[in-house]
Amino acid sequence: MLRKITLLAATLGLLLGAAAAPALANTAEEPANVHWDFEGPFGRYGKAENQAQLQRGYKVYREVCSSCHSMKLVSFRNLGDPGGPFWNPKYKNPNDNPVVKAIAADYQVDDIDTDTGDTTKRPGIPADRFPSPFANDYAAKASNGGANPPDMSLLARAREGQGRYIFSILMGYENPPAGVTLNPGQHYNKYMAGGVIAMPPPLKAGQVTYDDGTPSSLEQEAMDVSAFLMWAADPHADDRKNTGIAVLIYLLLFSGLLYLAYRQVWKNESH
Amino acid sequence: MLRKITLLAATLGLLLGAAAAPALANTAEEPANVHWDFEGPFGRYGKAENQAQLQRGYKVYREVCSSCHSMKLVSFRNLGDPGGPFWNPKYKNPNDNPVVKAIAADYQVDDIDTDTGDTTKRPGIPADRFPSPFANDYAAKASNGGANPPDMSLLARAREGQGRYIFSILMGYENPPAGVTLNPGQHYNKYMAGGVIAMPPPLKAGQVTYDDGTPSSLEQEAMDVSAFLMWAADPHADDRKNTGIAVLIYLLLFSGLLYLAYRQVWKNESH
Amino acid sequence: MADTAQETHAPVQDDPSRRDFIYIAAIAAAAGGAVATVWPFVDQMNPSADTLALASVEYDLTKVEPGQQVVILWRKQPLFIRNRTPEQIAAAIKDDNAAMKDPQKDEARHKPGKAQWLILLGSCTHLGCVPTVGGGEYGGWFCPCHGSVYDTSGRIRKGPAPLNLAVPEYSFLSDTKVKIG
Amino acid sequence: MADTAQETHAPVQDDPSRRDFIYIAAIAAAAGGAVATVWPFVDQMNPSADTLALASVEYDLTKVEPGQQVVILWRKQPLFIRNRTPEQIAAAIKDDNAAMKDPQKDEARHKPGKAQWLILLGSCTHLGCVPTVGGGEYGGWFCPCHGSVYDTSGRIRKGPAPLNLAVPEYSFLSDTKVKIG
Amino acid sequence: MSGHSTYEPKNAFSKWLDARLPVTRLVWDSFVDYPTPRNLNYWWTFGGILTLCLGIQILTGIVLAMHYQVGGATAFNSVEHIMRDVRHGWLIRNIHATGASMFFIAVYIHMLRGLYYGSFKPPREVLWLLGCLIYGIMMATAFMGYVLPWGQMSFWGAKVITNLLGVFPGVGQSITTWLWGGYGVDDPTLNRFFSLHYLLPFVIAGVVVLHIWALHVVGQNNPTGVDPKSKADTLPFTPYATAKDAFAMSLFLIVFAVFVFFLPDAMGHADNNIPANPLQTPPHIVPEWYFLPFYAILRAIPDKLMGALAMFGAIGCLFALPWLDTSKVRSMRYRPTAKICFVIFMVVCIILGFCGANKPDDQVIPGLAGFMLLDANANSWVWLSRIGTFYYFLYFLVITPMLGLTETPLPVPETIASPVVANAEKKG
Amino acid sequence: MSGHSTYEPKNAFSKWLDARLPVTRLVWDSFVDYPTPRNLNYWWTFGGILTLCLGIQILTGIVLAMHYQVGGATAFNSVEHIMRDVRHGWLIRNIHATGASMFFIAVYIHMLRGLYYGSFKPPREVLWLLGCLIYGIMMATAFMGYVLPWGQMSFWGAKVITNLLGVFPGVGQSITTWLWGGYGVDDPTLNRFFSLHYLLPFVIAGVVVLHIWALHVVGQNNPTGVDPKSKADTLPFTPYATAKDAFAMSLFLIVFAVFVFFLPDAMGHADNNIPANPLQTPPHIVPEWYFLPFYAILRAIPDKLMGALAMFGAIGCLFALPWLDTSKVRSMRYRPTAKICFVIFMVVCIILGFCGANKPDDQVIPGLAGFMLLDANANSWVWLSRIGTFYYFLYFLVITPMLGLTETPLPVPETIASPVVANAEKKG
Ligand code: HEC
Ligand code: HEC
Ligand code: HEM
Ligand code: HEM
Ligand code: HEM
Ligand code: HEM
Ligand code: FES
Ligand code: FES
Repeated sequence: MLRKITLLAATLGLLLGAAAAPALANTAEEPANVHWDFEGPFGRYGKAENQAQLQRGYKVYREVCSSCHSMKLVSFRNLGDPGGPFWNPKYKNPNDNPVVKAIAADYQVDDIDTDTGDTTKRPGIPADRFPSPFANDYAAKASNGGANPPDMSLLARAREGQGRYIFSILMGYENPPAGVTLNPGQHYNKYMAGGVIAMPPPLKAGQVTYDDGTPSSLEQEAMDVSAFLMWAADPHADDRKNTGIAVLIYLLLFSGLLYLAYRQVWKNESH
Repeated sequence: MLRKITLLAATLGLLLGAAAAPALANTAEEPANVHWDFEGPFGRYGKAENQAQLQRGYKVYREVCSSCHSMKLVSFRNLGDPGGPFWNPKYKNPNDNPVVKAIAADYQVDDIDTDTGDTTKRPGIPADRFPSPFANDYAAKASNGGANPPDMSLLARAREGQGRYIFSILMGYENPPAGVTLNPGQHYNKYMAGGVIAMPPPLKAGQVTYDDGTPSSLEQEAMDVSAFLMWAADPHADDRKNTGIAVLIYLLLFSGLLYLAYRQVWKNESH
Repeated sequence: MADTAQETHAPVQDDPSRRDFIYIAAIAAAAGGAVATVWPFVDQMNPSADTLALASVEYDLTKVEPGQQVVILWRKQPLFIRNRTPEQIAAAIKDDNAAMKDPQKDEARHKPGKAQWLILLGSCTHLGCVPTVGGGEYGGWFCPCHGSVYDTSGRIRKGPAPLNLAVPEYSFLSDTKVKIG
Repeated sequence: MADTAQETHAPVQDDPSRRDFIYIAAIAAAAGGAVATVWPFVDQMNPSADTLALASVEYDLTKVEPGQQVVILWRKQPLFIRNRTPEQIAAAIKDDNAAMKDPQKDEARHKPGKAQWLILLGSCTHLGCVPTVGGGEYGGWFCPCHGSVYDTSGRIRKGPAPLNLAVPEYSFLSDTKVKIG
Repeated sequence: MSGHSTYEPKNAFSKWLDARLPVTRLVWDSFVDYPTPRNLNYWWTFGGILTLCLGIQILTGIVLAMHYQVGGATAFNSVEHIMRDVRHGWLIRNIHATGASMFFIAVYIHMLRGLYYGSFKPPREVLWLLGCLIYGIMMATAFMGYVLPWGQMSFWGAKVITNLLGVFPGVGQSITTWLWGGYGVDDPTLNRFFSLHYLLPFVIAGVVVLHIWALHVVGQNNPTGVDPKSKADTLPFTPYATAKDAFAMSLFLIVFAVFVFFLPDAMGHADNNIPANPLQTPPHIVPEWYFLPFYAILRAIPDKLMGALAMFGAIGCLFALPWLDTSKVRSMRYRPTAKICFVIFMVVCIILGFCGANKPDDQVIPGLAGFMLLDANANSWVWLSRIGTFYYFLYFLVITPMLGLTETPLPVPETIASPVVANAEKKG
Repeated sequence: MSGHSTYEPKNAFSKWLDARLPVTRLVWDSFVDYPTPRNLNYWWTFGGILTLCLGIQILTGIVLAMHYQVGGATAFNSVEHIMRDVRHGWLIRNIHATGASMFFIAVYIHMLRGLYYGSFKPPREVLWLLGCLIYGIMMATAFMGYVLPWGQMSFWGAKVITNLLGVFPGVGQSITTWLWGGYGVDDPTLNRFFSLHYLLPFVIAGVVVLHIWALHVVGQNNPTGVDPKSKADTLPFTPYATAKDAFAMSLFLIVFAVFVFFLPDAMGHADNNIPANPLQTPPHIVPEWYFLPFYAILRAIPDKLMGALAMFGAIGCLFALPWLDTSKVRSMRYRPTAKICFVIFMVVCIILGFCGANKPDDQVIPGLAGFMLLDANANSWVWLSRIGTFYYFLYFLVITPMLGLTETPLPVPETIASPVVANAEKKG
């Protein structure tokens, strides 16, 4: 009996949940319903074509986004981690990965001259984190009409809709509908809560020339950079899913065994 | 019987301790045996002449020591705390104390312009900490022939001998004895472990003109600045001793009562 | 057994009043000591000296242009310093006698003769969100959390908040300088 | 009671081998799972990725003048890079066959043809203090903690330390650049 | 504890130990030989599951604390350090964060079990009260834990909830200042929450010991609500209950693993991936899901003080329950009307949860215009939560006491064994 | 526990509670009615004092953790923040830091009491082993606590002690890397030590519960070492032991207060007021005073591995003691030779403490030239510590087993009451 009651309650709950979900969203349009191959329990960043996408996405980030958005929590070495854009099984230690080393050396990072105590710059090493484009939040605001471009390390997980939201924002610039007046420096974006965004449309078709020859349509660029940011926000996803599958297989088998043992114990007991 | 044994052991221990104490010291001369009125269970920084000494000591610190030594853990407001050099019962809140405010405003502290994000300087407020003379330890070393002038916030408690050690160092400059060769930038000080110190003699008689007319002999200056540094390292000493006396009085009375209660309980029990 | 034990070992000759006095005194002293001991452990959670030192700030009003609002951090909470336009002041005075949850005249919310300067705690009196300036139908503030609406005097006009935006303790040090807290 | 209980409720018809197999399998699986679960909890204490990333450094030797020693942080431990003078090298070679706690030839302690470059972990092999350069009667290092004395090859010559100063893994990337670790 | 011990040390060592520290005897009496009603169903496995949950939280918590750095400037980054750089750090944090939700799922089932089968009724009042106490401390622990990563939801959730203590007229402001250690949620608040978050689970563990002690004094309830009368009614804890509990735990772990490995963000809130910022209010502040029903009750009442009192009162009802229920029959299995009221109660709690998750003024049924009722539209979440709140209190304060006096229960079996045997006969 | 309970609930509420959760009964049986030998002297008050110490440490520790910020860059400053800015912070930190020393003073007295009166002998072996376990965890706790302020002595003490684990050939390096979470003592080390320092006191509290349980199973020893035979030998715990313990605690608190308020730096080391610096070794690294005897044993032996083994062995002797002592008589009161050996042992421990505090090669008697003996001057601390170490092990491994077999004890009284009564007659 209790079983039935619970079922009932659960169903009711689910129905209500479905009804309630839209009410939870804000007034903006729902993010576009796009998908990436690395999503879901069986998708992996490490798959060859997904890695290629991450590499393209990194290029978009490097050439476009990184001039405004920081990515403070990510280190150069992460690019060469398993599942990362430049993972190379030849370099188990990502710090030895020549691509990663070259990327790092291309950046100048802050340092202190130990002889004089003065601040200096030196070329980056894989252990360094991505340097930020602005010295601090105030400088960032001052350079962006008062709006602070959010840090990108976790951006894909810091918005409902995750990567789909980023993709949508990049694709969502439109002329403002009647009745919406924009101040200078403001833009209309139908996916942004309230419709007004301070970021000028960052991407246009052909903005980035891909090394692998993929044609750089706006949509392609948006998909790629969103993919890269999803990885940056969740770099251990592949490891997590692999472990998860192993754990679930184990638990299912183990539960089976325990069920048999349980039956065995209770075999001759009524209950 | 056990009582006697323990007494014996304790006495032995003490004797040994006395024997061992000199062995614990390093090869340098023991700090001079000077004393301050605020020391001991009944001495207080808050006493008028001790406060005057702290004020003189602060002046020495400000005019001499602070050009090399930082005092990072002390805030300007601390100067106006009870027991501090500029405590004034009229200003229960040290942040309102005009002397403290003037001292703070005399320093320039680092800040960030919230409009541009650039680093700027602004006059200090009582809540600020004392700014350091050097940007970092490397700069401090570079300006002091490789030796880092130690931070003074806790210096008096960070050396065996406490204030007496600081006083002794200031008084201990001498011509090096035969056999000791000094490199450039090194000085001979008989209280320093090893005899060699990188700090040039910081004080000489008359270096500081005291506002209260006290003649500024070298010894007077050394006593005053050491007093100030002892206070800086232990600013709650007055409060601590006051509370301690109250607690001890309470505990003695309480123990007496408990002893009576204990006697009462055991009155008719042999043991 | 204890009862019997106590009887067995009960003190034979004893002055009950002296005995009781000692016990009561000891217990009273223990209780007093315990209370005195508890105090520092409770009080340590109160704001520490460095927090208190930032309890008041001085601000130079020349940085706020008419019609603008500046948000500064005061006691780590947002503080609104708003330079009101004559129209905003007029709108606030006009409503002085309207029905309100927490009725207050506009003149009670600024220093005498300084009607253009409104200094308020930027914390919604409902549950503490930061209201956005210029929002809501009164042109005052709108709280994005649960929709409280404040007028140009910072008084609560609609929504769940029970009280007007709080006016902190402050005083003018000069015509262009205020000390808050 | 349990024994009796177990008897009372003992399964009546049962295939003992099947029963035992299930129990053994279940317990074995539980044990296996437990071990696999313990591993991440133990391994989490090993150095994290950011610590490992700093496990190797590159250093430009032109910064060290002859006769000088530079101390750099490597794996957050002091590392000695010493540019030895010919006399110091000679002194070290001279003692190659002296009685030592941890006998080693000088040539085993530097890269071939790079006798002037001695790269050592600046951590006394006794209990880890940082020896001071030039101290002790061999002009090598002297440990201030418990008085170990090392020669100009970093070999232990006196005092409680059991081993020579450790030579880290390193290689010359060029004539003036080494990679340590 | 109940009855005398049946432990008989078998070898010389256990005899030696038993004479000095009878731990083996205690374990034997409590977890081997302990008689359990033979008819316990799977709802009775949640006590063991909860113990597992507590163990998991404590173990992963200790590990997280080995890498977590408290402080406004460091907390967020150190959690990300755990997620990115610490070996298996992502795993351990996911377990801990998901584990808190799983813990509450289990505790709610455990509590509803108690409500349904009347496990709070004499002689189990103390057992129930200790449970309620655990539940209270659990909420405090989880609330403070959620503050630790110092994201936007951590900060603003803490601000909204701690402001509740400011409602008390007069002393409210001093209480919040004291709790915060400043004039708002800030570094000192985070720091003390960390210390307490580390402390409270051990307090919970202590109360759980008392909880289980109390259980072993009065004995377990069972689906019939009838006290065991003879040996035929019970089975020894080991192997019977042990085997069932182990199987149930394993199933529970499967659900747990699905969330940890494949839905790690499901129980969290996206905004908590943004570092705390006292100057920017997130558009929609919601507490963790397990607090939502109470949050809805809080907001259902327009007056702030009354709202807070209603919320605390809703929890207070649980404590008062043993004295509110007047029924002679324990299990609702034999109380058809009570059963219906109970099901409605469960549904109401879920509805209240949704009310807590939505903005009060939003429409419940999208598109339906509704009409103004007093201060809000009738088709708004605030009105729905008012109805829910009404039923919630009605259930505890009116239905439960009245029904016990008026309802005619179905016939209750004489002994536990009788329906069980009947069952077995039906099956076999 | 021993014997059946005599608790009789007096009023309706206590009867009600007793039937549901007999805590009052447990407290009554353990701390009110519990029979204690009537001849316990003040050395028996230290168990209670230790419980007080543990409570003080836990309470002040929780408070410190509310303000302490773990992290190489923050730890030192946050401790200074406690000392300077937190209300009563200086008081609470002084209590905690001094409290650790007081705790060890009390535990050493408690242990020496056990050694002298043979409290480790049957049937109290488990009680003693649990005590040794507590002592071990206490040392770990205090060691990690001392690291937390992250001063020079914190850092270098941690480095020297953790390096001890590196002595094991082959695996040593992996063990230290694992323990450090890096290639040296560093932020990760500090962070995990903090987590463990918070955890271990609760583990101690758990073992103390077992310790007291074991005590109540076998009953207390007493200065005569004779088992209580009749009721005349014992008195109820309350009020007799309670009153004595309370008075002793109060005296202990006086000593405690003198250190907290007037000698706060006496137990510490000046160098710990300098922030940790991995590049600058303090001229003289010494552990906290309570470790000094073991540190001396460590350094007495020239071989590193053997030194470490000797040190751990010195603690191991304590664990083995119940099986090393062969004497039939418990209390040394009746063993004149053993008494002398014991006094020498105490003195040796103190001497070893001084050896640990001094540099091995310094002269013990200043000015006396001495002569070279093997690898060091005979007038050096290292040789003194060798003599001490020799006697330490001699005492446990030779004297204790041999003396029990060879010594003729003085006549032991028949019952506890007999000498007590004799005493009272003498007095009265
Ligand atoms: C010219 C500077 C600039 C560049 C280049 C730029 N952004 Fe932005 N971005 C901003 C600013 C400013 C904001 C803050 C907008 C706001 O708060 O209204 C922002 C916000 C965003 C947001 C968050 C919107 C929200 O929900 O808060 C996303 C997503 C985003 N940027 C993606 C990107 C991507 C992807 C790129 C590169 C392809 C990029 N941006 C390049 C300035 C820039
Ligand atoms: C010219 C810069 C300079 C000035 C001015 C100066 N010091 Fe120093 N001080 C140093 C340096 C450099 C050291 C480090 C010495 C060393 O390590 O050999 C030092 C070290 C010290 C020491 C610590 C010695 C030890 O045990 O390590 C004390 C005490 C001290 N100074 C006191 C003072 C006082 C008091 C004043 C002001 C009256 C003062 N100093 C002014 C440069 C200075
Ligand atoms: C950490 C949280 C908790 C743990 C570990 C725990 C543990 C247990 C265990 C092991 C049992 C026996 C097995 C069972 O009946 O499931 C039990 C029974 C019980 N628990 Fe809890 N419990 C917890 C929280 C609670 C709470 C929050 C309540 C109620 C508010 C509660 C009320 C009860 C009651 C009434 C019983 C008796 C059940 C019966 O015999 O019918 N418990 N608990
Ligand atoms: C009753 C048991 C516990 C519950 C319900 C609980 C709950 C939580 C929750 C909800 C969080 C936030 C997780 C997140 O979103 O990241 C958290 C974080 C944390 N908890 Fe616990 N916790 C428990 C026990 C413990 C214990 C015993 C410790 C320490 C020994 C601990 C240490 C931490 C730490 C360090 C964090 C911050 C890291 C993080 O956010 O992942 N927890 N806890
Ligand atoms: C936190 C530390 C400890 C606490 C709180 C504690 C507590 C107690 C208490 C309350 C007693 C009974 C009263 C007394 O005889 O003083 C006791 C007895 C005893 N303790 Fe401990 N103890 C601690 C540590 C130790 C240690 C480290 C040892 C030995 C290594 C030890 C060995 C004993 C023994 C042998 C007895 C029985 C004494 C007798 O009856 O003669 N204890 N302890
Ligand atoms: C067995 C009980 C304990 C002992 C023997 C002990 C010992 C110590 C010692 C020796 C220190 C260094 C004090 C100093 O020099 O500043 C310390 C510091 C500390 N302890 Fe404990 N402790 C105990 C319990 C605890 C507990 C239960 C906590 C937390 C709940 C705690 C938290 C701390 C903290 C935060 C510090 C760093 C602050 C400071 O250095 O003053 N301790 N402890
Ligand atoms: S917090 Fe502003 S309306 Fe709720
Ligand atoms: S650490 Fe160098 S001699 Fe002991």
